[in-house]
Amino acid sequence: MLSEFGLTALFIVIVLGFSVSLVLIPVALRKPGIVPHNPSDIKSAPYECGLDTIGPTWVQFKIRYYFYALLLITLDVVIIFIYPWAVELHNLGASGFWPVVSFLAIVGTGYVYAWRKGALEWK
Amino acid sequence: MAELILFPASIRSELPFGFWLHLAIFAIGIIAILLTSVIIFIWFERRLVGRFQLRKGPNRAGPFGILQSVADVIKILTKEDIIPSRADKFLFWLAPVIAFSPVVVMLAVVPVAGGALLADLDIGILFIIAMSSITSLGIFTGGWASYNKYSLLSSMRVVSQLVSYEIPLILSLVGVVMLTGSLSLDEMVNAQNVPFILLQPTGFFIFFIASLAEISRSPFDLLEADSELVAGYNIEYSGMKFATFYLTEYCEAIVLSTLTATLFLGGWQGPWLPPLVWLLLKITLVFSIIVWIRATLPRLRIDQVMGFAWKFLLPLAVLNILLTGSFVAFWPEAPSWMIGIANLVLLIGYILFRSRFFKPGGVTVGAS
Amino acid sequence: MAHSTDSVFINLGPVHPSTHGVFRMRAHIDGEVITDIEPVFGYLHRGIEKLAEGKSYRQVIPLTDRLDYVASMNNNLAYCMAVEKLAGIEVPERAVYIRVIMAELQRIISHLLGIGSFFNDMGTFFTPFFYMFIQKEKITDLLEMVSGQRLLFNYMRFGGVSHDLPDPFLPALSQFLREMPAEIDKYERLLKENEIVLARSRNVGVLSREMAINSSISGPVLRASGVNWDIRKADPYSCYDRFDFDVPTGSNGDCYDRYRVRIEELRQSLRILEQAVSKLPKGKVINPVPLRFKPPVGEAYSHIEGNKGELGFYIVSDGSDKPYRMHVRAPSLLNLSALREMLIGWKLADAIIIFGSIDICLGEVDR
Amino acid sequence: MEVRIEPCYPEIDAHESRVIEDLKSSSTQPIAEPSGWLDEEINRNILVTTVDKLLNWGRKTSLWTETSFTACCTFEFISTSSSRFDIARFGMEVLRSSPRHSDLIVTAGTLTWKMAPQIKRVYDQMAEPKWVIAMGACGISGGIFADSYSVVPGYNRILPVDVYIPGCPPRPEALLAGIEKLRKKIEQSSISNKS
Repeated sequence: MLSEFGLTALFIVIVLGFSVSLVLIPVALRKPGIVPHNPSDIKSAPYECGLDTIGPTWVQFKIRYYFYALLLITLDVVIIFIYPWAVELHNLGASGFWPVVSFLAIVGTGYVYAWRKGALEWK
Repeated sequence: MAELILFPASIRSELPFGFWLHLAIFAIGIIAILLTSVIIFIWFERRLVGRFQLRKGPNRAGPFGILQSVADVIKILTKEDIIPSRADKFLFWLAPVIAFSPVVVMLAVVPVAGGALLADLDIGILFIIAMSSITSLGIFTGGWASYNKYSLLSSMRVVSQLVSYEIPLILSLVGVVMLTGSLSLDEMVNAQNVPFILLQPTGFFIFFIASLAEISRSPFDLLEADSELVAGYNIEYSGMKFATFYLTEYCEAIVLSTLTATLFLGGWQGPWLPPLVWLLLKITLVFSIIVWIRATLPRLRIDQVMGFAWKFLLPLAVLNILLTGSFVAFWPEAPSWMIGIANLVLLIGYILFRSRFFKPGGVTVGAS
Repeated sequence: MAHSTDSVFINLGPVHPSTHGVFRMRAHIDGEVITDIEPVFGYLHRGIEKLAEGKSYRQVIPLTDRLDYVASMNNNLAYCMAVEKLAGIEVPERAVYIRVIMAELQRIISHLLGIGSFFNDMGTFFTPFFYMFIQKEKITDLLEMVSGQRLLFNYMRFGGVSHDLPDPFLPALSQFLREMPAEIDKYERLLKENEIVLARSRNVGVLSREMAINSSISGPVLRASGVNWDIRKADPYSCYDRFDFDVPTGSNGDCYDRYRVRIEELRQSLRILEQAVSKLPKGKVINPVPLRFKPPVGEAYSHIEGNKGELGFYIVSDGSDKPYRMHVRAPSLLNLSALREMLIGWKLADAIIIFGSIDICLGEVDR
Repeated sequence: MEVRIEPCYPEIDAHESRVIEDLKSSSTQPIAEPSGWLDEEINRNILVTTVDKLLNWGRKTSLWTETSFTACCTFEFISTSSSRFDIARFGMEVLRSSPRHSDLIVTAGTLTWKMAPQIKRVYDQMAEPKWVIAMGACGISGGIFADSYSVVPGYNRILPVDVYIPGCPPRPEALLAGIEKLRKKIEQSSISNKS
């Protein structure tokens, strides 16, 4: 099994190398003049419908977007428990079923609470 | 393709440099087949959308216009590479790499024939899920690093949308895992005497919808909503870096089709034809459905997308786990048709029940 | 949860795929929600009203074509009616009917475009748009038969129309009238009950009845807010009082109602066309006026129910062969007058479709 | 209802009007058509010719258009891309809204001085190689509005135009013919010429 992980790791390295080379191709082709390169101030300014951008872009953005990421982390923990359980369920039988149901019930209570409090609404 | 037939799966143990040979063949094979199929599928999508819109689609470059995507690649490869002066340059360079690599890596654990896959990880599904999350990180990085307000907005949508749909996506596969009793994709295909779409219609329903959102295809294409966000997260990217994002998008669509085919449609299994052909046929079928959806449906709004994931799909996924779990735990010898019918009843009942109370449009969002 | 969020200043337009031209909005957004918005006009200001003062009356007709370039026949009609009113020119009966046929065909084109681009803004990737364009091309062919142009027709003249209908026109029109109802049903099947369309457009961008009236909004947008006001009924011009048709109105005044009103108006236009074709009298099509004719000193205002609302021309004559002043009451511009109130508080995606549902034409807004 | 009469952002307005005035005073002469290289003798070797052929084939086959349409001609452009004329046959149905992705700017419609800085900026921000088609009479010379105080007499005051398509508006067939001309022009360019 370790060799499988080794293969995967090597494959990741190969793919990383491939995608880096993809991005670097234009730099290499710049020298013979195949890829044009005429930078200017306007060209490297941000595009915003043909106008100068006004005001800062990297601002303290609305937290609502990250909120779902926080929820994800909570539920990801659930998944860590669920997957091994799902694999072994047919061996565990009924005795393995109820603990996870109660676990899901606890998480579900939190979910219902969050829903009632309006945490799932986009405001 | 030919290599796979010439070198059977046991090559690693038989030949002296079998390990490296295996790696080389599969690595090159996966990348080559993926890139070729992206080129063909882009052309295929444009032709198919053309048919949906009662027109011809690209037909001038090469026979049936099949070289159209090749021309696009050549052009985009030799296009100027613009780096915005105010961008975070390191992340700007890094983002396409982060986005593109995991998509290809996912294919390492997908079998193309019996036992023929790069690495038969016993945590195959978890590996795929882990890798698919990294792509959204790359897209977020790209959108943020560009120093552009539209792409910033797009990358913020990535944070919420892509992350939200991961939960139903992962939970929908638990049923499949239970029925198989393994996380390895190879064993999952082997376990499918009956395609899992018949045993797990609910799981398929959630998986397909959630992965449409994961790869941000219509009707969940909020990341690149060109009517709102001009071009989305890749607005500042030009040349090959833009092409890498474009490639990522289509690779994701192909990988999604592959996963759907592998997990729910029986993978490479099928009579008469060689396994790889069957797999490609099933991939094409799923991809055509994605294109069909794209050509038909309008786009949802961000709060509707979120509400759909958290209020509709998530409870359904949990119910599916409980239903399938109780079958596996209490009645392991249940005939498979019964599991399938129970699952279908759950899906239809849930949709009918919830559609009376929950409508994406019913969520009032009046002016605040 | 206490948290501070910076609002972002963002330019929507002028080079933006869904501002229907070169419209620009300076928006403050807080996350997705628009907190403040300022429309900026004038990116297509070509000075048509000023140019008209330097041209003879007849030379102004091509200029009016380019106001609302989606519906140039309507502009021709309104302008010619104003000048005819000013100079007291009679129009032959056949020409009146031909004008109505042209105006209604033009209304169908404009509504098809409006609905199509509305769904494009919603993100349907051009499919309904192109379906509607197939029908639009059929009408364009009809109009090309009579005028020789595909977009800017320059067909109407003072005292009539420039040419009589060519022989193949009426059979082709009847053919079109037979096919079109089924096509409209097709659009309805595709879009009417679509859950996503409902979700995106129901209760979105509600324009109340009072607000619509106070903001001087007209046309389908006004009727979608529940006001039964159509100049073809309220102040009949040409020969609209001889036709039997209904004025569709909405109840909510949301984007969905605006789309529904436009679809219904397509059906009503077809009804008018059928009646006009059957009643079309014989005879001459123009009472010729001299090329450089000089209307008497005075002023005249004439309005029609244009495709986007009340389209009016106000002309002041000083007795010379050029208009002393011409003013256009452009429905597109006035329909935008409530834009700020309609957009604030909505999400960016909503703002785009609300803007799309008003269906403006920049050539008319900026003139 | 609150009625606001004074502008919300006077400084921005003032800045933008300065930009417009600057552009107006600096662009009094038409920019020459960038076709000087067509007549030049280029010493090409076999390698350059092969690379040229491949590149030019790719570039001419996949012309992605920037959606920067101003006025009337837009509708003829859309007609051209709709089902009847189907510009997609030439691989041109990809409309990109971002100038970073697009190769071609079709100037469909009248250009006013107020709009000119934006169009010029979009053109400047496009990634090279890039081309311009001036579509319609207004795009060529200002057309019927040439006398107006606010109209730019032709796009070639601010952009180097490659192909001119006459007509007000040009028919879709004329636009397709113009695109065909542009494709011929692209075929003759070479990487050994930097212009």
